[in-house]
Amino acid sequence: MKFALLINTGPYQHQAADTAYQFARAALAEGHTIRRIFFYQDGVYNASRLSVPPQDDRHIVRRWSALAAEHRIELLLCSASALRRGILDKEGARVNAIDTDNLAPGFRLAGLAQLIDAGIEADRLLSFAD
Amino acid sequence: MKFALLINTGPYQHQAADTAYQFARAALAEGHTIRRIFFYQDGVYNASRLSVPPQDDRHIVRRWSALAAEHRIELLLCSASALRRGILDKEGARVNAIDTDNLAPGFRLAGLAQLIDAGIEADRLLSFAD
Amino acid sequence: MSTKKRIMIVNHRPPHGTLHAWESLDLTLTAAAFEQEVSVVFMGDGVFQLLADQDTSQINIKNFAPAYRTFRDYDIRHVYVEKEALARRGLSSDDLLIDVNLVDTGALCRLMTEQDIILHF
Amino acid sequence: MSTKKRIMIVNHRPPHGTLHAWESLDLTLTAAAFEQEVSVVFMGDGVFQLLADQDTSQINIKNFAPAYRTFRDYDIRHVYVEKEALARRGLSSDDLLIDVNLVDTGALCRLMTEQDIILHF
Amino acid sequence: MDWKRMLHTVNKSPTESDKLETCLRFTQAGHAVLLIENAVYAALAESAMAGQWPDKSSGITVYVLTPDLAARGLLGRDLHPDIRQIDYPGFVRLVTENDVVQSW
Amino acid sequence: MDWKRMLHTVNKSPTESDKLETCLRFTQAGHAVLLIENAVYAALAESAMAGQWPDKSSGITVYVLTPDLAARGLLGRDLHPDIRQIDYPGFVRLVTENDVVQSW
Repeated sequence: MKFALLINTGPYQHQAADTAYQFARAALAEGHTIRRIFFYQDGVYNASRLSVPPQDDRHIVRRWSALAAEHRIELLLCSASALRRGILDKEGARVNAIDTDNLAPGFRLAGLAQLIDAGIEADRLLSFAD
Repeated sequence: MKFALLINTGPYQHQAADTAYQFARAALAEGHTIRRIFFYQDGVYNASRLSVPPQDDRHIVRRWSALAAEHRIELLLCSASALRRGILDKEGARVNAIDTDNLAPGFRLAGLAQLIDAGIEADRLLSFAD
Repeated sequence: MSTKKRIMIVNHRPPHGTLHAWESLDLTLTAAAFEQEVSVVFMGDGVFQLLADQDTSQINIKNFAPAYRTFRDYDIRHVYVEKEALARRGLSSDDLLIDVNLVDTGALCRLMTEQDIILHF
Repeated sequence: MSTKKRIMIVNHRPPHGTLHAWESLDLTLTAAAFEQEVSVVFMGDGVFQLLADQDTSQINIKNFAPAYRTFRDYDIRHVYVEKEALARRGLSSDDLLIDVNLVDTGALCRLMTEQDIILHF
Repeated sequence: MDWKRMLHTVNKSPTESDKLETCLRFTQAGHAVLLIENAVYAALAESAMAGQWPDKSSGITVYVLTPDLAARGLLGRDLHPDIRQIDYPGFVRLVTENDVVQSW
Repeated sequence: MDWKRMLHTVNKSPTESDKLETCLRFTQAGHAVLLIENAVYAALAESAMAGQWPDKSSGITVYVLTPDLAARGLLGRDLHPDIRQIDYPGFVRLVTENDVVQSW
């Protein structure tokens, strides 16, 4: 079965990003497909490559990047949510005359239409939120 | 009277950072002093210089920087909260071998002890949270 | 992509205290522009999103409430408000910014059964 | 700075679902290390923070619950748990990781009156 | 034991959270309660809080932040008569007049 | 009108939010409810939800995510007898067995 996931909360502060990750791992292990994970609202904070959690804790951002690379999953961020909250790709930094970007590998900015598109294309759209 | 403020939620997602700002403006206008504003938990997201809100909306991060410069207020972030959530100063970026920092002007990383210190030094410690 | 799905967006929270109402509205308008069959539900404190006369100037937060009036332009006709939620707050449909369908729990249950995707905010 | 203040930290939320419990604990230990007079209160769902036998290995989240045992090392002796909150959840003080003082609303009200700073998490 | 004047602030609606109800359990004579952000909905005459407010003889004063009322379209509505409206300077004054502030 | 099998997930304790209560109002025969994250506290035999669960004849099945029970120290405790424990693969199965998933 094809799943799409929607994540609406930031890492660490809420468990939702952890639950989504554990769900994704279990779904992939059972032979299901995940095409796209969409990060909306505070969910965009999951994509900052500047995140440095304590060494004995999980690294949520890197975990997403690794999962995406391993299983060819699109990690998309709502660009309006991301810009507002300070998550920028190179293009966003350039356009807004900011000296740096902070998007982690494997993530890409997108429009909300691509969330709708994910919902249409997938057999199930699951959201993980506050 | 001397106030210290504690802000525990991120910008935009929760109104707390707005309420704190309006309170601070009113307190300063009434002749009170604010020495230190401490950002803890998701509050550290208030300090990202990469934030690009819609043009017709307020710019919460720049508003803090301007307030601090105007009234010589210390803007301190809990460094453990900030590192975990991807808010880094130059030193944090260097130590963790990350290619860039994202701390906005006027903000500084600090330890939680400096929140306690703020509470001791101020006549009133007010918190703005979820 | 030509497939059409029935999408329902359910709003539970009051506006301004958090960004949920605004970002839910953005998603609703996007789904409608994408020509999906969109239903919008306001239940519990979510009914406060539609209250008339919101004036955010004193808190310097952008007032997005007028955007609910664009529902008509986007051809969003399935707008449902939980009847009991309004009543319990001393409100009636006259207090709201736009025309809505007042529904009870049973009717909402049936509407949910017709959807392909349901997202809560 | 030599001034001493009486600081109370009040915990309302269960652990793991959010980071509030952990970050409140960090602040509590810092305040104690700073030699302030610290009181810690667990009320409502906050009493779940102290529940024994928490095992977070299956959700791969760091289990910080053992750190409550360091309260003794930090000389944090004012640990209060709302009696009614425990009872309503079918729990007793035997179910908790550490020794606590069970208090009712009236006693907590009086304790609050003695504080200089009260922070809720 | 010294007696302190206390200001309690609450920022969640009575539907979103039980914080307001809990706060009122810990509010004593001489204390003030200030409703801000989403808690201003509690000031509606008809709300989950109706009938649960401390009465006039309690010595507790309840305030609501007017800018937050206005933002939510509640200014012209039927509000609980004993709740006093204040603006940000009034908020600052309440903080100075009380010894301790609790944000629930 | 087509009838859909539905899975409802809830992640807040009954004290934190009224989401679980609201969700149950919209849960019909044949539906499943899954308690995750802080909602697993609702599975305690003594909780704000005691006496509010749908009975066996309702055709509603309530599940709880075991890894979240374990994380919170609830595995050995007195839980509501009709609530079934499942792990992440079980969560995945519930999603596939139902046509629509609502995360409240």
